Amino acid sequence: AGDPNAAAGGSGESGGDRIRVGISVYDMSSFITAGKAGIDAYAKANDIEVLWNSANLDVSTQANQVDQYINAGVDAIMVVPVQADSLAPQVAAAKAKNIPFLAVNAGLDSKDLAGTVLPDDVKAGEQEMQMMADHLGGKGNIVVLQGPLGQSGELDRTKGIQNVLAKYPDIKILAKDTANWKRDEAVNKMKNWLSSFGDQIDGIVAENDDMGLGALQATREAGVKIPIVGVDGIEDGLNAVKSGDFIGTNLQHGTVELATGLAVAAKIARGEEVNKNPVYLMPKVTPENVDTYMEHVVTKRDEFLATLPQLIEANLKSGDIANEELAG
Amino acid sequence: MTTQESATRPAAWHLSWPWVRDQLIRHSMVVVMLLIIAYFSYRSARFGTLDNLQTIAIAAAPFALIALGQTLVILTGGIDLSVGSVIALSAMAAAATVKDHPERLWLSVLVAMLVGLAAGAINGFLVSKVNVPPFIATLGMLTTASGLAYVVGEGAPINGLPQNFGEIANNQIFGLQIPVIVMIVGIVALALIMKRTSYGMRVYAVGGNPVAAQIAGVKTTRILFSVYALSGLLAGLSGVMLASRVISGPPNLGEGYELDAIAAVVIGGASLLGGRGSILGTALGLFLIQTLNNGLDILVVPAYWQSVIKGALIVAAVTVDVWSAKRRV
Amino acid sequence: MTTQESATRPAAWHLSWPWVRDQLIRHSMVVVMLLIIAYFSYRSARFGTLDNLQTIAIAAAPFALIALGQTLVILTGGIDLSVGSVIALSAMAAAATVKDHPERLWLSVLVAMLVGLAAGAINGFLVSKVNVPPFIATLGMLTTASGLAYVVGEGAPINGLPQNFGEIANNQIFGLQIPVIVMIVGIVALALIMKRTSYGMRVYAVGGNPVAAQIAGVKTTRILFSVYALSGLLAGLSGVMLASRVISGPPNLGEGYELDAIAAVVIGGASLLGGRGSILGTALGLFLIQTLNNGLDILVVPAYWQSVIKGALIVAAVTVDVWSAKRRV
Amino acid sequence: MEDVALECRDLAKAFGGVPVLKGVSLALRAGSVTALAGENGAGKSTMMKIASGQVKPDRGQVLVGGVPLPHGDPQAAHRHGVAIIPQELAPIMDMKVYENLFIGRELRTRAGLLDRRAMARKAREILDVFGVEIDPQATMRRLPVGLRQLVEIAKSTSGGAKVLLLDEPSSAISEREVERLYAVVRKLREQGVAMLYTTHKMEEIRALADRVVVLRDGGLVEDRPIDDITDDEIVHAMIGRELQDFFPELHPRGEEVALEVRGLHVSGYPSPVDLTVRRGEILGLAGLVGAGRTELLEAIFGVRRSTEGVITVAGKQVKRNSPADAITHGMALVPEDRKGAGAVLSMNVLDNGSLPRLSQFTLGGWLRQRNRTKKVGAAMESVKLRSRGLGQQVGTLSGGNQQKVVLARWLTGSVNVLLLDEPTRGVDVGARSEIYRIITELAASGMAVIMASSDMPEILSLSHRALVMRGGAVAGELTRDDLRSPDVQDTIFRLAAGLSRHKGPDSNAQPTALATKLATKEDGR
Ligand SMILES: Nc1ncnc2c1ncn2[C@@H]1O[C@H](COP(=O)(O)OP(=O)(O)OP(=O)(O)O)[C@@H](O)[C@H]1O
Ligand SMILES: Nc1ncnc2c1ncn2[C@@H]1O[C@H](COP(=O)(O)OP(=O)(O)OP(=O)(O)O)[C@@H](O)[C@H]1O
Ligand SMILES: O[C@@H]1[C@@H](O)[C@H](O)OC[C@H]1O
Ligand SMILES: [Mg+2]
Ligand SMILES: [Mg+2]
Repeated sequence: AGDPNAAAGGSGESGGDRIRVGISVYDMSSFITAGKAGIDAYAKANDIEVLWNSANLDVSTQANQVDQYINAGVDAIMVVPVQADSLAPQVAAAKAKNIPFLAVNAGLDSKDLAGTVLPDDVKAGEQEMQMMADHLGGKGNIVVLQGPLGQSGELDRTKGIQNVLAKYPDIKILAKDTANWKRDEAVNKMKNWLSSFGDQIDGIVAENDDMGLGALQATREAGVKIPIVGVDGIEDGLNAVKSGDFIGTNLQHGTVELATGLAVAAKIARGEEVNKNPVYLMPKVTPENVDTYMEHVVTKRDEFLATLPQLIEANLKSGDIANEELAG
Repeated sequence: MTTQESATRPAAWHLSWPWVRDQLIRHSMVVVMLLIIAYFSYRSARFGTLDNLQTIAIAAAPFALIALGQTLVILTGGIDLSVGSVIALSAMAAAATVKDHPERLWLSVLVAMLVGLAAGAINGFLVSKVNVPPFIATLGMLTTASGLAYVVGEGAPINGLPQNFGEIANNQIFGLQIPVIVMIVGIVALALIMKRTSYGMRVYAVGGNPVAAQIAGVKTTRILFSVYALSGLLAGLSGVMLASRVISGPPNLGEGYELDAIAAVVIGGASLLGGRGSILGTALGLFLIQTLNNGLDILVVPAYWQSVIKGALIVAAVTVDVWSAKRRV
Repeated sequence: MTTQESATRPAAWHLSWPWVRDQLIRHSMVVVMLLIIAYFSYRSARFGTLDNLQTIAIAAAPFALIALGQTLVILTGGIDLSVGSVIALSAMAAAATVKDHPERLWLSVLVAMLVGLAAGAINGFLVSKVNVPPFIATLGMLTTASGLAYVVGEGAPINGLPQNFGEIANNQIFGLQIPVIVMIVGIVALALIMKRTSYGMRVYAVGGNPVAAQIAGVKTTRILFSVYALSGLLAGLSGVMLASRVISGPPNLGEGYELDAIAAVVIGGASLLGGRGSILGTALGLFLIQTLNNGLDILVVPAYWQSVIKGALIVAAVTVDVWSAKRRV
Repeated sequence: MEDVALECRDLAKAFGGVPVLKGVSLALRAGSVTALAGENGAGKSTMMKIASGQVKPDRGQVLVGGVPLPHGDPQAAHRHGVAIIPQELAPIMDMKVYENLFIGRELRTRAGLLDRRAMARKAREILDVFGVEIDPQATMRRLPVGLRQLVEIAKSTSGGAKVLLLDEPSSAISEREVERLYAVVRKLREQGVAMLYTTHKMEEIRALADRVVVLRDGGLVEDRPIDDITDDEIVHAMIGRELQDFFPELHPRGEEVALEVRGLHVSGYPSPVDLTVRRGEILGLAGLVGAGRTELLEAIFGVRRSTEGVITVAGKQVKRNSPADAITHGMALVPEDRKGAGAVLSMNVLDNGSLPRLSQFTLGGWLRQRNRTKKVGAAMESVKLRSRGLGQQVGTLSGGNQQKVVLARWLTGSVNVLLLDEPTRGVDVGARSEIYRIITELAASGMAVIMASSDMPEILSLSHRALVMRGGAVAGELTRDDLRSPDVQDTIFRLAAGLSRHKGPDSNAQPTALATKLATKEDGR
């Protein structure tokens, strides 16, 4: 912890002076925690001082944290919003003080944003639904476990799922409801649906891995095997893909996504040339490619983090910010 | 609530209307429960199955443990807001332990219970010795333990746990999952303790009138300490069961569970002023809440409508109970 | 807590040690506050600035409103758990209104307050007329209102609000944002009402001894009803301020705020049994919590360590207060 | 002496800097009863609380059998055999009678589990000593105050204590039960128990004590064997002056009807009640514990539900079940249970004093501080309240002084009908004679007074007329002349117990006046 008011000094190797970036994230989820590691790695390599606060899923706390960053006169503000379509007054206030303001991971409806680094959640929803549809041969009954109602991840992934379903009239949704990204909620909800629908359920589409893993436990308790698909590619999710418990998932690597967000923020603050709105397209994870991702996410994480700053520079040039392999 | 009062009862089992009416009024909460069950059974053939009963039971178990501890705390006139985050902290501790010692499962259970006990003991110390109001002491613990749960996982859930961690919650004995057995044993044991031992009687006394208990030589400080310690211990147990069931250590596990636990106790007829309530009442309150959760899911009612209905039904059930309590006197 | 007691005081302002010690003990909570402020000021030059004071004030305002209502409720021996979700519901209602009538801002404020009032009135009715325990009545409302907040937005936040909606919370008068002014006015007005009017005295009496109050001619039912209605109304106001500040209608707004509000009241010296507490005490408790939130953010303490520190400090502050209360008698 | 069971040495205690005990020393011998007398607020209860470990003394020591007790440790005191019947009863409301009796010394089966049946059985035996029918299985909350007190007495006297501290044990029970209490105390004395017995009733001191100790202003001013001291000397030691005219002269009642109750059906009682009280009249209500006097007063005032009937004050009908309306019409109630129903203990004297007539002290809802300070101050002055000022919390006043607050708070405005329920319960002789004076003066000024009391002399000397109640109904009426007749006590008892009606005129001398009254249903039912 340091005093954000302390004079910013020293100059970095890569382009310009030391800068300070204020970051407010919606909560300390596993996604965000993974992202923090990436951010720290990138910041260290690029002479950036990071001020980091979490809003505990409360928009107004997030507004307060932004206010504090504006007061402190940081060089850029990066927010992983609690909620899309909020914080307009705070974005405007930052703009009035010429502080670039970026939304990362989840959108903010504002014209005044200096940049965004967002996943294509609609695409993620489409991908996972497509995987399931292919697996089911275009026919069957599914249930959908949604994220917290109203969060952009939930809204967009649900939309993606619907987009694909429109092409498959023979796939029917028996039930869809939120389990708030949580395993323990998902296990009970799924258990109850299994009570309700018995063996009619042919597939489980979970909007993230944690809920898919909860559903997996429910199917085990009920002594049935139902194909499951998820999003995120967390350790347990990758393992489930590997063991065949999941038919697949979609990698949203927080380490890469958030570090890219910081990179874009820093470049804008330093007046460097950069694509201000790159999009993170989640790679599909299937039993075939799961081992590579397993290395980046779990087994060889430290090596991966060491090369991350370079990877991000390369990705920003190539435009594929979800890429995980350094060329050559 | 109704279960603990047994007053005068006609000797024979007349089925005369006044007698029936009297029974209905006396056991109004049970009547409400039966109506709800009847409705769900009518709407879905699956509701009444044995499988579904198991489903309700396994979902209820972690709540049951904390609701039992909470009952004792509330009987003393206190409250334990910290159980939700003590669940998180002990789950994280258990997960961390099992990651390091996958072969010694019992160690993770032990660690979780010790962590819970420690948290409960701190609450108990603050309340009974330092005289911090229970609301504040346990609110402080809620906040602190939830922070510590993240500290244990360095801000993230503990994933990649060995699969055998699941055995704690998912193995079966006599066809019942272990948490369900623990819940049943817990309810029976505590019901007996509260009814049949002097410890139980003293807990009631301390809640009913601490001065009177003190004058009568009851070691009120010890009793107070013990109920918080027990509540923590049970939360620890609940935490490891929950974590084992999903083979993961999420630092936000148990968030908000305290409200459901307290609700079960109060729906079960306990007074937050202390001295009034019962284990069986709590079990009934718990069952009411869990049955609602289950039945509404089975009918695929959207989550937010579930909230609306659940809130209204809880108030309605207690209203009927309050109304019938008036009739009874 | 200290503020409401004023008993005997030496006539002259001696600066003798016993007198100073006595003052320190008497106002221990203030002393704790000053120590915390001193620490933050020492660690960060930013902390003590006027800008930051405004930041604290604007963050405190929505909590202040619900903590004020909560103070009255707690004084009567009740509790209002529903304020958090009443905030959400009224924010959603305000957002829906402003979307349809962007030119009539006042209408959205009115709707939010009416929604809050309605929720509060239902709580009040249940508690005062139907005799449902406050914990259950307002827990039911918590659950119901939070569900309804999603119903209003059909499961999603209300998007695309007109920018002028932000004026309610972000415009300034005399250099102060409107919520800050509302907070100051609210604190002063309620402090006066509780100290200087017959209504305030009746609230204290109902909380201190409802039977005695009734025998003294106090219409206890009405008083009880009124405090819940007021609490709801203030939650409604708080909801529209919060929504306007971020120009958004999030259905989970205010989640968990009730615990912070209740904590402020209890840290401020109120007893959950009723009859004891004060508006100024609550203001102090609120300021303590908000200063901690702000200072720890400024020092960029990781979120989970913030929880640990906050929990521990709240307990410590109240411990000092309990200890000094003993010294005082 | 070697048989000293409990000794207090130089006990001193101050609350908020105000000394309450100033170095009191006292020794209780085994097998003796020491009466502890003193005005309200003299420090009697404080001393007992110190001896039983509930309050820490600032100075001094308590020794039991020569062993010093740790300060402020009730469990230690209990272990050493010190039991207390506190002045403010401490029943555990939601527990059963037998549970109350056995808490802390539960009976267990050989398996170590509670033996509830044995406890219930023993409880019945213990309670039988007092000759009252109390169901050991009844919940304490459902018993009237008097019966609760009996249970408390039974609890402390049956536990095998070596030292028993009784703080006004007879305050809530009627004479029949008091006799039983005496018997128990005497038996315990024979068994070698040392007792300290606080009471404001002179006849109790005479009946029981071997020795009298008097406290005044926190100091011990008298300590003598009972046979060496006269009643007047005790009173003088207590209040520092002579007491004349304990019962003041009754002024004649007026003619105008102040309160009229017709066909009032009190919820829970089968028969309706009629009564009339005229201006200036004091109507006594006598009866045994549970006769329904309290319920009648509460129903008239509107705090207890009545289902039917008409209540008029000065010719104007009062809304039933509305205490606020009753107050508007000039009714005032001083309830039996001052702690539970009378005062708001967490509020100060000034606020308690203003509560019943708040609108009188406000202008548009705002309190007029000076005005209410003056009026409440004067009212408290008129009953000679002993406090540290109007700012003192009522909960920290002595019992008797709390009672004065509960009475005096009505006196800031005009009262037409004053309903008094056990108005001098726990009040010292000095204050009691003041309250009697106040009551008669209030009556003389035109107020109608109904006074329920279990204190026989109070009924006999203070009422113009008395009703005897039984089972919630009026069982008989006594005129002033009846009240003066020598065998009136017996008459009242017979009426209250339901004996005289069936036995007819031959059962007693002096039946005729009564019989006529009972037949004419002018006032009774
Ligand atoms: N907790 C307290 N705080 C402040 N003052 C107190 C407290 N307890 C007692 N006092 C004061 O101490 C004095 C003695 O009180 P105590 O109750 O011992 O009197 P008492 O002799 O028992 O009177 P009574 O006959 O009315 O019962 C009173 O003036 C009372 O106001
Ligand atoms: N022996 C008893 N057992 C059970 N209940 C009793 C007994 N005696 C009285 N009661 C109940 O107590 C209630 C009235 O008691 P209460 O003491 O208030 O009457 P009271 O006439 O005001 O007598 P007092 O003023 O002498 O206490 C009635 O409901 C009556 O049924
Ligand atoms: O995939 C989700 C991510 O997008 C969100 O930010 O946090 C929860 C995750 O499961
Ligand atoms: Mg006393
Ligand atoms: Mg009575």
